[in-house]
Amino acid sequence: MRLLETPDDTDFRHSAREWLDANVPREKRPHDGWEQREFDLTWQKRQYEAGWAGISWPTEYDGKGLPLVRQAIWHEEYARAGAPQIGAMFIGLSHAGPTLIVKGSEEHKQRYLPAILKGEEVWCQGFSEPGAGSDLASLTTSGRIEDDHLVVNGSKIWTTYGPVADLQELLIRTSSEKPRHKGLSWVICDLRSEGVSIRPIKAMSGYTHFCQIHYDDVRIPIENVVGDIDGGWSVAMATLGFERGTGTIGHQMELSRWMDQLVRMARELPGPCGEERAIDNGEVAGQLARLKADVAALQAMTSMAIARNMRQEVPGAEGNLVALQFGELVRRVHGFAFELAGNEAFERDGPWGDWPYEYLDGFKWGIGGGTLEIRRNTIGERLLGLPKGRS
Amino acid sequence: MRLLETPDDTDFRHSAREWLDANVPREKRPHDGWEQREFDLTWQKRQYEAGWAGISWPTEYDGKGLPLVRQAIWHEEYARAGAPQIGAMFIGLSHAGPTLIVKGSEEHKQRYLPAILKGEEVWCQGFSEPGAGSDLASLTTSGRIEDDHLVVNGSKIWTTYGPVADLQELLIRTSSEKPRHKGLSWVICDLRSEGVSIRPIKAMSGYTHFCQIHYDDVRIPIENVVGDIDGGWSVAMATLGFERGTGTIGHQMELSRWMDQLVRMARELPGPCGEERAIDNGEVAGQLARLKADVAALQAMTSMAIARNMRQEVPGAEGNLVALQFGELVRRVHGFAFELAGNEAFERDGPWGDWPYEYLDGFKWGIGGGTLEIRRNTIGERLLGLPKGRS
Amino acid sequence: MILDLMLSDEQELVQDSTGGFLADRLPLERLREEANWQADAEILVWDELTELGLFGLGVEESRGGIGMSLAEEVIVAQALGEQLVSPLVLATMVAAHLGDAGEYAAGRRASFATPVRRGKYGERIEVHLLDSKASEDIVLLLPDRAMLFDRSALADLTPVATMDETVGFERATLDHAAARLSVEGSRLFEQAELLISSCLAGIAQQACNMAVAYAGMREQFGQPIGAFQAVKHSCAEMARRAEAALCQTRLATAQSLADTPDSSAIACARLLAGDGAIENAKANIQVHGGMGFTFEANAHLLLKRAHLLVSLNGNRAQLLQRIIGEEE
Amino acid sequence: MILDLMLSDEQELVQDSTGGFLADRLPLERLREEANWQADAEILVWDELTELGLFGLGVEESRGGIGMSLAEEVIVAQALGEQLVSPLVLATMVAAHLGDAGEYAAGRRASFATPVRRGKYGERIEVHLLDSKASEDIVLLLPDRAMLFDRSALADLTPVATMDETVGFERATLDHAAARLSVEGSRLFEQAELLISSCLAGIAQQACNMAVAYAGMREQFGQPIGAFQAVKHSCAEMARRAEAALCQTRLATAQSLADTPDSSAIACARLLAGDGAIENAKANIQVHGGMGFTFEANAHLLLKRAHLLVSLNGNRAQLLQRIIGEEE
Repeated sequence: MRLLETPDDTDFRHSAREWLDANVPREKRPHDGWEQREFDLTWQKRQYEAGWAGISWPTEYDGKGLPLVRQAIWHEEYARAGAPQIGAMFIGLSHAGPTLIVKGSEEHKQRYLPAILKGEEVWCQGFSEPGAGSDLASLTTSGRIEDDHLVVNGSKIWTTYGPVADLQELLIRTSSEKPRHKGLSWVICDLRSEGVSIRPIKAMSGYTHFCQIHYDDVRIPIENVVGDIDGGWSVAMATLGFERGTGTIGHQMELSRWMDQLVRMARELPGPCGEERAIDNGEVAGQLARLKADVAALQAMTSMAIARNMRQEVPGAEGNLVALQFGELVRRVHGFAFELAGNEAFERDGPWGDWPYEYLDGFKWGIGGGTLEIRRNTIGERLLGLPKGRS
Repeated sequence: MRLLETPDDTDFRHSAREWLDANVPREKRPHDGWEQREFDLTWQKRQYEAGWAGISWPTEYDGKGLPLVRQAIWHEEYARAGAPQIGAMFIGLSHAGPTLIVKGSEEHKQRYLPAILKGEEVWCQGFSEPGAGSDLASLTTSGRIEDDHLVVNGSKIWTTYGPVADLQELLIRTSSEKPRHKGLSWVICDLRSEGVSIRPIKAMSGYTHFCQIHYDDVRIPIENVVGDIDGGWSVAMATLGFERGTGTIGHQMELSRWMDQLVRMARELPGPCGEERAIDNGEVAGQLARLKADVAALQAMTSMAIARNMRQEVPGAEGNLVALQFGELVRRVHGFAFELAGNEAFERDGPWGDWPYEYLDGFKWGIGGGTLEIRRNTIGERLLGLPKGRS
Repeated sequence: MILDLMLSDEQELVQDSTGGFLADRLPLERLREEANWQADAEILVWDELTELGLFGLGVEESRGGIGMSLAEEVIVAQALGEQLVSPLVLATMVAAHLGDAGEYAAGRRASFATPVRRGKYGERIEVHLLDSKASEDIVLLLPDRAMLFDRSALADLTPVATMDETVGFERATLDHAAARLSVEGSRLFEQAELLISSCLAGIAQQACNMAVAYAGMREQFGQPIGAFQAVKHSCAEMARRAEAALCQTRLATAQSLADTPDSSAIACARLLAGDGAIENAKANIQVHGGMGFTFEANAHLLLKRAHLLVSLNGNRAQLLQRIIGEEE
Repeated sequence: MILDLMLSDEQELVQDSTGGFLADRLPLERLREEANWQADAEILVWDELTELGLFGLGVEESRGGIGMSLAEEVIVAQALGEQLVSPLVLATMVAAHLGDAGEYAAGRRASFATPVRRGKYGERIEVHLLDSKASEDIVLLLPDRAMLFDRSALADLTPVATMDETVGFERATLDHAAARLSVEGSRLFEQAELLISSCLAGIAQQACNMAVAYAGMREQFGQPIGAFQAVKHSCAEMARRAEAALCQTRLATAQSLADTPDSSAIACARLLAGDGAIENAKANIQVHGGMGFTFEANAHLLLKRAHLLVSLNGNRAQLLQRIIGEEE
């Protein structure tokens, strides 16, 4: 329990702030499709060229090799500056990249990490399946070894940014004899391979970020396997650990910006019962305060996760606590706009801008990366040591 | 969806109101023990003598044989008049009595029903066991048939008013070969029998309403079995149906009185942030409104349960919806006193009177008659038809 | 006052006939097709809706209505909610109480206007219009006044895109002085509150039904997900919220029928039904997992419409004040 | 500002030594015996508590203290919460900042006075005293002023019975003018807020631990109840609430240490810790089933103490206002 930031760190913070203020794109980020990919990649490239990409990644792979504190400072300043969400870069920067750093071979790191930082390639995830949902151990997409290739057949679903991705972290069954979670492998799939077909799925927000992908005898070189063949479960757990821990720090910072905006609007808008300012209505003020406390807790819990990560290589199950706190809060914050502004907040591109979009899009946090129910199971069993049920 | 009350019913209402206003005991009801039993029995006797007991019970057994509407009117007026909770009479009037009416033999009804209405005997329940809790099908207290008696051995727990009861509705295992819930019998146990020993248990409120009862070769005449031997499950389900449905109507009416008192106090007390009246604080007003809406819903749901009961002899699983609504609400209502008055509401026998006692005592509604978890299971499986889990 | 909240035989007939018709001709699934949005599907079967007697159902026969009561309209409103029928139908039902019931029974249509912003209203109000493109009249309900406008009285008409894309939205300005009819008092406002509550109770019920059906069918970890307590208990809470919304709406309706309308009880119904609809719609999305998050499933439709109806004609803070009877 | 919310090696030492001592000498279970209520158990080991350096821990050495910081006091406060140690200990820790630390380190005791009623306070305040029978001094903390009184300054002293029977309660009247010491400003009030938050975070954690232990052991329907999702998920939410309370308290503490105290962040900690303690205490009772409802189990102790500490020195509505920075 102490201040971590040294005077040197604070200098770093000031440089970051200065650069961000001058360089954050002011144009609106497109809602989906190739335009959005281009926007995200261009912005990543600009960060890379100015030396702000991969702050805590190893220097051998074009990272900056700085301590996690600097990475965290960057995130804070990034959010403060109102920089756009990392979007299509998310899996590469927060998921696949960190996984390759701890579990990948030298060749994997050389080949893939710099391309992520430079904004050259978009990654997507490939864990969930139509039949399996949150039940990773029951995956059926199969990889049959033929010579020096895996031949993959099956289907993955809910692949965010899948329609615009180049590469995929694919979890497949390479052995059907071994127990459920012991026959899986984590493999890098080039989505431009023959036999890959992609069906975009429209989300409830009306935009298309994810898709279903079919694999029909897709040939993947055996050297694309990360970790051991049939050893994919532990690699996947590491991946999910990054997602649960600090992987979503950017989204959390963003939520806190939305929260601040909500309080600001409550000071500017007239109140629901004729008050001059909405915040003068006690009911509104009380709800805002409750939300603000929960957003504060989310940030504090993330700080704790960062502190834990500095002491361990692969994050543990504690990250699920952060995810659980985040999962429902994001909807509550965005949903409050309707209480504050009523029908006006309904309008897309109206005075409330992206609020209705963000509200609807926020439902993904209750579902993605394992539903909240699965997270509660994981906390109960892995963190608290409660017994598994017979079912 | 219509008004049920006829002009005749309204006349009945006025007579009830008049009698109650003149006769409701004004002295404070004792918190526990034999004093409390005496208080409850005396008050029941007074109602009986004036012709207000067993309003919808058959006339053959000293009831009034009136339609359920009249019973409901009586409950409304009873609550309106601030009459004391029926307390020690609860199991007799709302549980055992109704069960005997639909499942008991002619002899049972003759022997037991009038004594309940006259306030001569106190009943208690005997379903839960130390090892079984909410899992009725796993009861182990056994009844072995010897000649024309059952010889009972085992233990029951959480028996409300057990320390002061005369009779008990006892659910025991009379066959160990049959499947779990097919070997049970529902039997009337005289607690003055040899071999019965009672250990009172103090509740978190600091008072003693319930107990653990041990049975050591207790001999119960075979004619005390209600329904068939080994057919106790369906009798018990009927009993619980009464408890879930309109059985707790008195408690619900009482809750609504507490709610009204809360609103009244919010109009009288100064506000938490210096307002002249607490209700002028928007946060307080908002919370009160939410609570009031939920209390209103509880009453409406009870009205619906009464309407359903008029169309069926034994209540169905819908009563669990009422119980679920009631279970947490009662704590929220009583707990709100602390937000309104802070430490002052802490004082026992202070200006807030019985509020702290009621708050603590209210926790029983989350546990008694099957925990809220069990109720949710029952709603899911019996009302919505969802499958049972493998566990 | 002792009320029977179950339906009478006649009321059940209304429920079965309207419910059956809507499930058959305007089922929720129609909204998967964009061609059926913005009341287009409703307009195609408008003649049949008038034949069902929906418009003027609770209006006295002497005033050109069918001569039933608010109770039957509340029953119809629930069925409208269950199938997410356009607010155009509900608005026309309300208009039949305000204007000439005979005309609406003959096919005239009315749409809701609802204030865009919260707070106190002046003589000129900026409003949203819901599915108004094929209606002749506009109904505006304020807590103390109900008004009927010709469509031509609308100024500054502009279409807007909103969160619920299945309902057509426009912005416009309305001037009190331009009203064709204006009735003081809260009676019509409160009756409409009960109808909207009933619609929302219908959405709450539909969300519960949809979740239960999916949970009984979808398998995960080797059994239907409805067998898991997390899902089962979520469904049980959905059933409780739907029941609370239904019962309180019926109770407040029965009180109104007995000529003892209770403004606080009506506000309670509106709050419980609104919260029930939104919470159940969210829980339904959650039960559906990834599928619930797509535009391809029906779950999102319930959520969006629930928000729309909750925002109609007022706001939560006002509701809370009405419940405890502390209006400013 | 980047803060490390984990403990340093030194801080871990404080946690282990205090936590170990309390678990050994003042374990929660002691409250099963009435003889240990109302600080009687604490008074018996008071010498050892002073030897542990609790009183003056965060006070500069030049002022007679140990010279550690608020961080270490916050760590101690959590351990006090976990074992439901009498508020007498916390009050004496606070008094050491206000009065002469050396005296408290030598065995002098202080108790909290907390306003009986809500709202604005005048010069004469009716207060409750907590476990004050063996203390020489009384600490009264108001948002803008911290005061220390001699016990003899108390007027109208009357014992009262309260919901938490393990803590001795008295009513009394205090007059500002009778204060031995009076310090303007919010610093001490806010430090005490953090200590109380930490106590409450400790209760939230203890409730979670107790529920998990019981759920892993108690069997129903043929398996430990912790295997059922309803119980498991309840425990998971308890863990989340305990973590939220802990992290926010530590964060607000670290900000204060860095000389950038944030009044809103402190109020957030107090709200989260209070809600976390009460909600977890309720959930723990629920997990314990019938046993949780008895006086014989420990579950009820956590609930009662949580309510007591939540009510100490303020109220929820004020807290909410401080969070959004809209104080009246």
